[in-house]
Amino acid sequence: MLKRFDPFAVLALVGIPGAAATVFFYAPLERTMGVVQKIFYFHLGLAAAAFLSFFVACVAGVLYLLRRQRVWDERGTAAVEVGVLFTTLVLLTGSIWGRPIWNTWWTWDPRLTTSLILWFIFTACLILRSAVEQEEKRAVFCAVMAIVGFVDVPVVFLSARLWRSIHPTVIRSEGIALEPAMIVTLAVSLAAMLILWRALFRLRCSIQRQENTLLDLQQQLQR
Amino acid sequence: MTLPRQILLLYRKDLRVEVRKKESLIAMAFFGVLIMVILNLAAGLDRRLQAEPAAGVLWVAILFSSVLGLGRVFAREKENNCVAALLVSPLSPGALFAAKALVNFTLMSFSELVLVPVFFALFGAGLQPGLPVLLLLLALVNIGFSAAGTLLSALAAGTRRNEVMLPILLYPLCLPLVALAVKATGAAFGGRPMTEIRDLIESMAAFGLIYAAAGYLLFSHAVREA
Amino acid sequence: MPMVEPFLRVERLCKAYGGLTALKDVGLTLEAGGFLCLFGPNGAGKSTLLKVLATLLPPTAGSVRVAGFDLEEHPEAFRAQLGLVSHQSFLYDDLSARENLEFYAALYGVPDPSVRAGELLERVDLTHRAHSPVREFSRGMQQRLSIARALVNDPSLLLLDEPYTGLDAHAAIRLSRQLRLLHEAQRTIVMATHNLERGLDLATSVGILARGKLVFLQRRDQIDPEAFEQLYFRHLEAA
Amino acid sequence: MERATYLILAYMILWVGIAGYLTWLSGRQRQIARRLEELNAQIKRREVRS
Repeated sequence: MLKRFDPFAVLALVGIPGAAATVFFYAPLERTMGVVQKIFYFHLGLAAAAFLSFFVACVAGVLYLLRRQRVWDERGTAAVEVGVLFTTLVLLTGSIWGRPIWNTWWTWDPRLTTSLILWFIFTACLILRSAVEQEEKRAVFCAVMAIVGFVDVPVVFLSARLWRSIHPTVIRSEGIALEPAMIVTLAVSLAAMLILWRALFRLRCSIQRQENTLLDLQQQLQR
Repeated sequence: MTLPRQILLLYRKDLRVEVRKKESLIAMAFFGVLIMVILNLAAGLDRRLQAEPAAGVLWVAILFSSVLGLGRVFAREKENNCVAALLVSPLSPGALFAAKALVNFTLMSFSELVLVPVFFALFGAGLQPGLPVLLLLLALVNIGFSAAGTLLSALAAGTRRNEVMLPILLYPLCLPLVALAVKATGAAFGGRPMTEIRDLIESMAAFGLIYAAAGYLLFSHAVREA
Repeated sequence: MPMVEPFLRVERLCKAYGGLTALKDVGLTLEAGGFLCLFGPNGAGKSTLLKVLATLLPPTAGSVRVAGFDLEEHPEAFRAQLGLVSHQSFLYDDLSARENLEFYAALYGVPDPSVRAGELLERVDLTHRAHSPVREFSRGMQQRLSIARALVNDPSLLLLDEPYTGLDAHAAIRLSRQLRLLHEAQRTIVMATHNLERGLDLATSVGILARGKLVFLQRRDQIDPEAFEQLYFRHLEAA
Repeated sequence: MERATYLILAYMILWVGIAGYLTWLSGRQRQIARRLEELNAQIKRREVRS
């Protein structure tokens, strides 16, 4: 499939099993939550990568609008798509973690709320993408949507906080005391997830670029 | 021509069309009332709603009905491709954004003149009207929703499925605004003083400000492609 | 010939959509008061060229100057010279003819919009329908009003994109007469059309676009109208 | 449910999700390859004709 191997893909192939091994064999068992707490390491990595992804999409959108170079649209698309995938996984793993710990699949914690709303916004961006045919128009529209979507983040987070401060609940996600070995594991899995993100992002970019070139060739042949 | 005069000119033109046709306003008010009646039935005929769920009903009715008007306001410019003539003229795209947002704001405000009284008739039992706070909250939501809605209606108008795309794009962005509005209105209906919801009000104002600025800056890109 | 700056000068103009080139190295000049007619099949780039001239699309490369103003350096001054007519009317269906003209006149900062609207309605012979909404107008009347609309700012360069589309024979003859009057009033005109006969009838210069290239450009008086159809197809096939 | 079940479930969803995405991408890649071949064939046919 790939002629030249992407160094990040190779790193990811080594890094992900490595991180998984660290999570399962190196990290100590958390006392109150037990084995379920091991979800947390990858969950956090995914969340960080997803957030990074949306940030990249926003920056790519701004640069596309300023420079009108196709490469920024390709990057923007890739970032939105991988970001939506990662956010989906964050929401699912988080929900599975929450079930045994908080005894509920869903709670309106600020972080959960922010992830959910971002998921909605950027999925809407993907739908928008599929609804426009002309390349330039599609690129501009998605750039605008990615920018306004990311601009929403501070308000989303703020509102989620205020929402909670009036309805206080017992659940707190920040109350976990981390042992040094846990921090090491966390760092390893975070790095692994970022590498995986980078590899997927590059792969998606290259596919988008190939599709664009292919369309160009087709149009030139038809003339 | 100066920016305010450009805005005023466009605003008057749009209002004149609206006064003549009344299509958006009637559709908005009618649909909004319809939603409230449906929700009233869904809540159970003789159940009295608490302050916060009642506030939710009000905002669902307002936001779901106003998306009908938002879509029309920009689609009208596309009908005979008038937007091309506007772009060729000395008009600044920022003025176009501001004018359209003002039109949307006006339409929402007028439809609320119908929706709010109907709401109190259906759900008002046991609620404090808290009128000054309610008016402030209505104004803030109208600003935020019309600013974001104007920008996104330009995007939606450029797609094949205008009517479907606008709500899909707009509601996710406006979720935080809705959440804040429901919270704040719930507090107002519960008879709590304004000082208690100051944080909420400030965040709602921030939302309006952010989208007014983003719309003003990004609108020119969006209309040129639409 | 003295070296004066021609009224309209297009140099090495390119426009690409993604990887598709819609215009490739288009260069042309037109003296003030000239009437350039552009022919070409669908998708040849006529519309794209007019959109670039109208500042609706940014060019990928090359330059356009009108009356000494560069399109990218002085877009405001450039636009002030322009009037645009297309097969889409650019009119608001729910407003009356007069209201439409007054709105656009005010938009261009014309000192007295209602006087201007009155003059223009007179010129396109629509005074008797000034207060009917545009929705009720026939296609021909809409096109006349649309020309009046393009004249609100008294433009020196008029751009016409397929103005004959959808007009019946009678309305088309009227349009031709109207365009001749505008030409005689020393307005510079660029028109894109499929209609070889009507175009040749009016033009002072003739261009043919094929596959984004300007493959032919000549003064009208050097063309034999009898042989033009043959010439047209020969150029298309060569491209 | 046993706590370990949740753990296994979470990791399964995680890897299935990423694997699914990769499969989908490779599907797109294959489609690109197929269309590229079609184009090549088209160009060859043109060359033969001219």
